[in-house]
Amino acid sequence: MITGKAVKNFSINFSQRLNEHAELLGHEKALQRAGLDTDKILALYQTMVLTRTFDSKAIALQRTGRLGTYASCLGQEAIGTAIGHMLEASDVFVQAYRETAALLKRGVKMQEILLYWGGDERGSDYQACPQDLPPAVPIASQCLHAVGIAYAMQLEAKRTGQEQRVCLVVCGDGATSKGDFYEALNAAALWQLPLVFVICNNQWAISLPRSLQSHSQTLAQKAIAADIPAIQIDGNDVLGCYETVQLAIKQARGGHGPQLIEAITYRLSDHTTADDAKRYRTEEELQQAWEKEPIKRLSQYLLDSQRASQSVLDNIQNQCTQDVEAAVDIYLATEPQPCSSMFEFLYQDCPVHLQEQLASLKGENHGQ
Amino acid sequence: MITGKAVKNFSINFSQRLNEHAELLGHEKALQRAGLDTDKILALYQTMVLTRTFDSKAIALQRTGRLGTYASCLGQEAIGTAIGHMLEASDVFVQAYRETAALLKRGVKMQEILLYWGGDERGSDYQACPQDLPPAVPIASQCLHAVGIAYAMQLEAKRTGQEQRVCLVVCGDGATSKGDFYEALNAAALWQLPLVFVICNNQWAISLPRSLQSHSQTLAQKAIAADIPAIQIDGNDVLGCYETVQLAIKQARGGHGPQLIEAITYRLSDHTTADDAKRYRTEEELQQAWEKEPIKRLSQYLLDSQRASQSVLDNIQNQCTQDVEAAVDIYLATEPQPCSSMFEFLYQDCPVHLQEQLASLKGENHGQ
Amino acid sequence: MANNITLLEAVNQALDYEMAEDQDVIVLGEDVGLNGGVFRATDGLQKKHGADRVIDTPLAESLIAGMSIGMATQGLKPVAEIQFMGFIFAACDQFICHAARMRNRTRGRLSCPMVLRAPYGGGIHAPEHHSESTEAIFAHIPGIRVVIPSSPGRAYGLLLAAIRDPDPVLFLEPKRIYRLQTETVTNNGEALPLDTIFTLREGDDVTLISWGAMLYETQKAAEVLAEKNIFCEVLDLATIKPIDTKTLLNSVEKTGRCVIVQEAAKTCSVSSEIAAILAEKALTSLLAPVMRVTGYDTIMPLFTLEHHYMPSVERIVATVLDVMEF
Amino acid sequence: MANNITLLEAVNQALDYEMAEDQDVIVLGEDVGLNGGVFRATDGLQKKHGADRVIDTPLAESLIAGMSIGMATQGLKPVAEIQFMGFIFAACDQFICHAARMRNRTRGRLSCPMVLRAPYGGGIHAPEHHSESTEAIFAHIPGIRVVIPSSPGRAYGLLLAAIRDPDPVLFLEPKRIYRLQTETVTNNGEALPLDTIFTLREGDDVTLISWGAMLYETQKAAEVLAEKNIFCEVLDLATIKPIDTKTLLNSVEKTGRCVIVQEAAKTCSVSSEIAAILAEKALTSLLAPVMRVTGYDTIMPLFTLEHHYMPSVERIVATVLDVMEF
Ligand SMILES: Cc1ncc(C[n+]2csc(CCOP(=O)(O)OP(=O)(O)O)c2C)c(N)n1
Ligand SMILES: Cc1ncc(C[n+]2csc(CCOP(=O)(O)OP(=O)(O)O)c2C)c(N)n1
Ligand SMILES: [Mg+2]
Ligand SMILES: [Mg+2]
Repeated sequence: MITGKAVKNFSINFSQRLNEHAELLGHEKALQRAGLDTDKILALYQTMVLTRTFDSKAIALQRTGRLGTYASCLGQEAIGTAIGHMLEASDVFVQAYRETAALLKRGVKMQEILLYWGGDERGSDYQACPQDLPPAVPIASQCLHAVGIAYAMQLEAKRTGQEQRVCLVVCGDGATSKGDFYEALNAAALWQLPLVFVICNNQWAISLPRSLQSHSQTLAQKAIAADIPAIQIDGNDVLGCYETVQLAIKQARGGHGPQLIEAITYRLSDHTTADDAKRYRTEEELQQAWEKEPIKRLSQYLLDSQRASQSVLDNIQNQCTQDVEAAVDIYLATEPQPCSSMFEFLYQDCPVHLQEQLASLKGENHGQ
Repeated sequence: MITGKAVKNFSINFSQRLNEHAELLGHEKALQRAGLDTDKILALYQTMVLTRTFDSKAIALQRTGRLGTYASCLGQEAIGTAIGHMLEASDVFVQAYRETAALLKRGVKMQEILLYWGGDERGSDYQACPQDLPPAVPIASQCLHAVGIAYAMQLEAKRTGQEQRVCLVVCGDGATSKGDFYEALNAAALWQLPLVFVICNNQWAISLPRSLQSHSQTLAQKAIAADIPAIQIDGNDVLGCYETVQLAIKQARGGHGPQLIEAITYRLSDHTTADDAKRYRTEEELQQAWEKEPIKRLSQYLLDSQRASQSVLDNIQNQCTQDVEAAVDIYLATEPQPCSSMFEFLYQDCPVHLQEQLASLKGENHGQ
Repeated sequence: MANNITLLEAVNQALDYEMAEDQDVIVLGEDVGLNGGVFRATDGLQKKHGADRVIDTPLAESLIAGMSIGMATQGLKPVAEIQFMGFIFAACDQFICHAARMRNRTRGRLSCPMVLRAPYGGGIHAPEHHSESTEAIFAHIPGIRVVIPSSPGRAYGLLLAAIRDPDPVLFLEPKRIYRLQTETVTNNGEALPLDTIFTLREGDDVTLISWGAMLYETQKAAEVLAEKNIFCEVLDLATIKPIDTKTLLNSVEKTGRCVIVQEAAKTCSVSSEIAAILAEKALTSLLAPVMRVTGYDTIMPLFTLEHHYMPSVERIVATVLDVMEF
Repeated sequence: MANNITLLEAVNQALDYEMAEDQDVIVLGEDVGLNGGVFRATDGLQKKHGADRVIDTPLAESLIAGMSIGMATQGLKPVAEIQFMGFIFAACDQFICHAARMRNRTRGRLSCPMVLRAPYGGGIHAPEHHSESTEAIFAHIPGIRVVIPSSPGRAYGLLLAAIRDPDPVLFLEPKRIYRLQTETVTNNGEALPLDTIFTLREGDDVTLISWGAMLYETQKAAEVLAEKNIFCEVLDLATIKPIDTKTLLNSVEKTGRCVIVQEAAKTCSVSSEIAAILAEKALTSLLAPVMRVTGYDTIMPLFTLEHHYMPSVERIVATVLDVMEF
């Protein structure tokens, strides 16, 4: 194209703390500054292990006909864990549908998550984080809800003078092709909202590889469209994720407007239990991805750095297994909802025509 | 945010050939290289003057009840003129609704444009450029049509080995906030389509100023989201517009993928004849904008550079006035369509239920 | 506090009243701020209630609906404007897939008390996409309410009710009659019910049911017919979803005849639902076929022909005469 | 060339046939390429016809519909897939505001010969938004056709017709019966008409009309009723827009009774239109109210309750018995 004088320059950086070989990059002090002492790191480890234990149990339940279609988060535990650990209870988390790690740390019960994938709306009636949004199935649509939530939070802080709450929203690499994603970025930047966007780039949108989703070299650069500060990180490096999410939330909370993080990870599982990834991706690619997965990486670091012994790690695993089993028992023992529930929650007050239809459902009259 | 190593850098440049003071920047040779000899420059001038003459006549017709709501392009003649002059007949032009200059150069008849704004579908039945799209009222929606057209053109060139046709699509600054705009950018880049996007940034979307449309410093940078080469230009500098559009089309035609141009101009009129811009913008801003308008600028350059005398310019104006009057006469003499036309073009073959409804319209039966 | 106002002014007044009453009410949309909306429905609100609460959004309908949902889950009560109903489609995904479902899918944990306002309908010589009437699409969707006022007083009372309703409401404003007539409306914050047909005229011979701007022609037709000694009962449907079936059935049981008048296209429309209700529940009362006077199943033509598209007084009268002679 | 295939295979075969026949046919959508679609409707097509003609699009429904329109104006015949009907809303603006209007708004200069395919309906234990039936929304829109097959043979013939039709067609595939039954279909490129009801069973007592997967329950109900000496005429509506009013009226004039069975919610639905047509044009033939057995006006519940939502054989039988006893 014709050239001219540069009016604006941009760049996208990549950051990492614990690399693929479980080597710590930079200085230990950085960890301390971020509050990542051994206890904290073990807590992160625990969340990741719990997530994976739950995840494999969920798949087992699906395979044996006791759960519906389920979207595994195998390999993606790190970024969700970092998010879950950094958000305050009063903040709002807006998920897509693969954010099990974050949900667990938010206090969502495992039996709730199972109910949801088991085809029961009560699974979205979160007891512990009543303001968090339920899964958003229409891809990227949740990004706009996050804008509204962050707007409400900003207004509230202005009115009350209380500390700024923040909203954090997650979407996938596929979601970055949807209009809603960009509309959200643009509006969030315009109003400088307390909102953190996290793109969980797991390299696949069902069968579509990242390379066919967008020509852009990074997904982080999509934030440049709206002039939102953005960074690309290793999403399987839970320590780096924790630091970056921490900083982003701090910026958003401090009135510096929205932030965007592209977390590079990998979907080690099929898209869902209804999918067969063998149709479209090579075994070789999958094996390479396993080399970079977050839990092995962190356990190796914990052992190498002598922050924890194998038996500590084993204990964590055992406790997680027990917790998952207990939740599964509760799930399996849950009575189904009465079928009248499909009328009960539609409107606050059930209109007359629905009362009639409900009567018909109960067999009180035919047709409707 | 946390820092790291830069993985990618971007910049947005601004370019201009004839500045606000009608001074030529750079070397005369650049004009020659672009094919901008005196005849060509006068041709550009003629298109701009015709456009403005037509535009003010259209407003007069609206004010006297002989036209419906009309969207003026006052002040925006340069970029449309450049587009109209650069596209080949076999290329496809995809307009928004304010591209009168480009349409006229494409061969769309003035009476067609008047019919359209006069509430008659025949105004979109362009005789001269049968592949060009009609006005797209839903903002930004046309960007996606352009993707499909460019895809078809790319496929055609692959199949036939003939020279690549290109598509050029225009949208406004307001349109850059809509999801469709970004979905189009992303797809066009992915498939490296022969497609040029031109954002006609006239600083306003009805009452919303550019500053409240997006936080981003330029609109051109929105192309970075998709890794599309982008530039910002002075959209009131018809010579610079011509050069830039020429280059962008050349790139697209040559297989180098989509290009984006942000043309900075100003809407000197109300949004449409149904709008009153005095409610939301200052007289001062408007006056400043008048200083930069494209026709005065080019006429001054033509006179200063002695490429043309005042009488040559006056002749152009006189001829344009005559042409506009002739077209208006044709428009005003056009008989309205029969009301059966609303059935005739809905489907290729009129289904039975519509035949019945048509009969009812003709009073052959009541109700329907 | 009582004043003689247009339907448009009634909308403005209801918004103003409720914004003053309830801090959580937020108005948002394109050009709703300084410009006061392209029809001036939000005129003066930004000045009075602040730019934080009367938000000029970027040009993005999915954003407008989607951010309203987020706000609503935080306890705000967004009243969002879609500039013309023809541009509502980009907001459909958010409104239908999320607003309508938030309460149900969380078993009542979250809800979505939002209003989506849009001027709708033809007859003002507007460009393409500025004259649509697609209320039927939304009436089909479970979880939302659809409300259409037909007079200044009902616009005032129904809009207040819509804002206060704990669930999402689509509030469609018949722009053709925005400024057609004035009425004395008391600005007292009194809402009207969201499930009630308004009987505008009583009569024994035939029930005419309509909503929005078409009630203008429908009432005129009733006057013409009265001169011919045919006495129409004229009903204003007002709440398109849910439909007040009881009042409808009572009227048709009395008159034995029903003509439905709507501006929208005929197939799978609100008029279809009304006729179906009658075919199901009033068959034995019916003395004549249920006739529908509607827009044609064609695209609303550009404005030189739009008056041919929309039901006229003549078409209504002729249809009623047919029905009476059946 | 005749083979025993499922509805899903019939869709695949029709696509394959027409792609081989006509270079201008292009298939596009999410995961339609290498993966062959999430249901395998496009299995093998990319390998056979090339990645230029079987396009894996980015995840963007507005793009899918919008670029199809652009392609169509250039003479291509795009057959675009929306992965599930629940995700069609983002494509609505393009499909309704442009595809449906391109011919009309240019007085025939440009046209839009595209097909939008989508699997629809419940009963497969899918997550939220994967079980919707919103055909009524599109049936309301002038300028498009809406087609729903209910057997392998009709899927094959109707899809061929849809692709060849010079105007936009929404082609909805009842995913619950994608693999339920097989039928012998000759892969001979023969299309079926896009304006005709198929009479699946003749009977004198009552007309049962349905479409898509619900014909399965409807036909079962007819069998149950036959044992009780009630003889149902079973009609497959097949083309939701336009409706073959003539066959419908002929049948109801004969039987005097009509029960409509649909999976979608009741209000402002296709069942409403059918009942309205009868209330308008068959009143004097009707011996009983026109009854509708439909999904409730609630949101399709998550799958543990979905079987309570969808009309069952029992509900259909009970309704017919009511109608017979009226
Ligand atoms: C709007 C919309 N279109 C299509 C789908 C079907 N679908 C479900 S998940 C998915 C891929 C999502 O990819 P990505 O955003 O990368 O998230 P991931 O599943 O990889 O976490 C698709 C196409 C959907 N849910 N929503
Ligand atoms: C989807 C949609 N929303 C709203 C409108 C109403 N509207 C018409 S023009 C306009 C502003 C457009 O601004 P811009 O894109 O900058 O184009 P300009 O009119 O300045 O040329 C709006 C909001 C519309 N036509 N389409
Ligand atoms: Mg992904
Ligand atoms: Mg503009």
